[in-house]
Amino acid sequence: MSALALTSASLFGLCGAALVGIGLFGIVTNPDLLRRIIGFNILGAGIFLVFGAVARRGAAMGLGGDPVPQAMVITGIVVAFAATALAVALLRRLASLTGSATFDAATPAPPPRSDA
Amino acid sequence: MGLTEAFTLVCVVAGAILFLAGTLGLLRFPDTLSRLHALSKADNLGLGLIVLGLLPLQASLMGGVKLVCIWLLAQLSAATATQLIAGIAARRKPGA
Amino acid sequence: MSLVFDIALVAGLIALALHVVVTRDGRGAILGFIAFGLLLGIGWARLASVDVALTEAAIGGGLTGMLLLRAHAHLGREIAPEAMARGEPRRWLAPAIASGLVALALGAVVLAFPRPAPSLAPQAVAALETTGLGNPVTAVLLAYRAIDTLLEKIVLILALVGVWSLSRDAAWGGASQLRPAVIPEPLVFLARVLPPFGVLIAVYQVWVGADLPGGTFQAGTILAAMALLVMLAGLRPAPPTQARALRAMLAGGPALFVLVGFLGVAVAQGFLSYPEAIAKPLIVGIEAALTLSIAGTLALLVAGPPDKAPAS
Amino acid sequence: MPESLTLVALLVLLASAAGLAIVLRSAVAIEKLMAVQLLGTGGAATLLLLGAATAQPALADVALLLVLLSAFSCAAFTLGEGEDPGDAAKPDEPA
Repeated sequence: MSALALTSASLFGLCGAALVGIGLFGIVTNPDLLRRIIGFNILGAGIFLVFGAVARRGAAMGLGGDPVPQAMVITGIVVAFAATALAVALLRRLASLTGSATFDAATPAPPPRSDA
Repeated sequence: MGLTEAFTLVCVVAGAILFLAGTLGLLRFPDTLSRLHALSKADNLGLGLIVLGLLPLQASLMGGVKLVCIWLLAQLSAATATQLIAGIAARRKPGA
Repeated sequence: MSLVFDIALVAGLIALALHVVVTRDGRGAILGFIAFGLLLGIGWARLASVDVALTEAAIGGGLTGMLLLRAHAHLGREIAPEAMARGEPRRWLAPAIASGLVALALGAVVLAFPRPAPSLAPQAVAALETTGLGNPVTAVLLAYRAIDTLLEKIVLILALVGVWSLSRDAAWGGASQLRPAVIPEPLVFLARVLPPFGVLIAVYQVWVGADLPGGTFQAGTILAAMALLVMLAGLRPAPPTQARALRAMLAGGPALFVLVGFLGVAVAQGFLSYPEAIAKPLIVGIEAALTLSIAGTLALLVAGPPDKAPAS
Repeated sequence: MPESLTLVALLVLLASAAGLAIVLRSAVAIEKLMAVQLLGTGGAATLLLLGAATAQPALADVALLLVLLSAFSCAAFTLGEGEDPGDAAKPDEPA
């Protein structure tokens, strides 16, 4: 494991941290729920990248990275996609019921989904 | 530097320049359709030259075949995608 | 040089993410997000995680983009334009500061990772021989941590049930309407020509996934994309969700997985442990069934809740 | 040799990303789609170059996927088009 690879892993880890911040900002500030779902995906991508940095740092035995975090990220990407699809379906239903793609200003807006 | 390496470098650099040209075309051409023209040039030739340049580096025959397949697939999808975009542009125009 | 490349890539990713979050144009944000997924795929390749790069390129750059574009088109039809465009976010300073703090804290954590990094790679490689596989990531997914993968399949099915249950009562069990009103000619051509390549690539992915980067998720995603393309071009209608064959295919992968898992209790050391002699054929068999069920689930997740009443 | 291949990969990536940066600010949605298309091809070229530079032939598979799916996004984009050219397409009309 060379110093260069370590630096590059940290670089992507920092990028992941920044993406988490950006995604969070998008979720909090956008009134449009579809845009919030996109923000949620950016946040997820950031978390996965931090995990990717962990995997890259664990390179050993001739592998480019630790396979366990990599496998977990693959699982995570697929589950995040399923969550996105469910959120989109909820949003479409909300839109056909209320004719609006936002939560009304009168009701305090909870996040579309806080876990998953 | 051997002859094959020189060949690889020349091809690959030429491919990169074509990509740059495609971007310039996107920047400089006035309307959507001519920009599309610039873009498809970059797609086809740039990727083709890079594939050509990388062919001598392939360890196995399969690797080379895969590279050529990527290029062929890119040709196909770029051509169709360009048609699709042009169709949208053409339909958009009278409405706009 | 490679560090310069990484810096450029990271800068591109962050700039694109910022653009996606702040732009006013909804469709532009989705296109930006697709581009973001493509770039992120390159980033994963730089992190030497080719398996993840394949998954991210297929899901982030392909399926999620289509899901969002479909949702955007649907919302555009449902919602009056005046309700759609509602000024810019009112308060952004406090959220920006808070998000920045979260990012900084996470960044500090990244920099504070322990210096000789902990790694399970030696154990993974040491146990690789007992599975007969050559790709450690596939081995983790389908052998050492098979329970995670199994649960994930179940989560996918649950998400699909959730999506279906959001249909109108009358449309329950019916099919989704994927075909646009006007189908451009090149789209039909694409839908005729591309799927054979896609199926070939998917089979190849499952095949090499045992020893090289690739595997069920990637192959399933490609198959799902191809199926969607065919339905989009109107060559084949979306299947009614009450069809027995469809449901059997969706449940088949996880069911086989569970079955093999319980077989492990009987003939090997416990739930989801494979007898060593036939570990590889078993894993490849599970992979094949899982690929089909993942492909079906992902495609139907994108297709969304059924909106046509069932025929019978 | 790996160094120069990485340099060329950087150039290709920068060229495609620059195209994206220019076009994302334009008002026409199909031009953004074109830039995504360019990024798909440029990304594939970048990955091929990187794969050759770092001796990871598997990166060619990622490139294959990018090429396959960039056509797919293009097809997905046609969904919002052509239905009723007034609603969803509003912000995209060139003024």
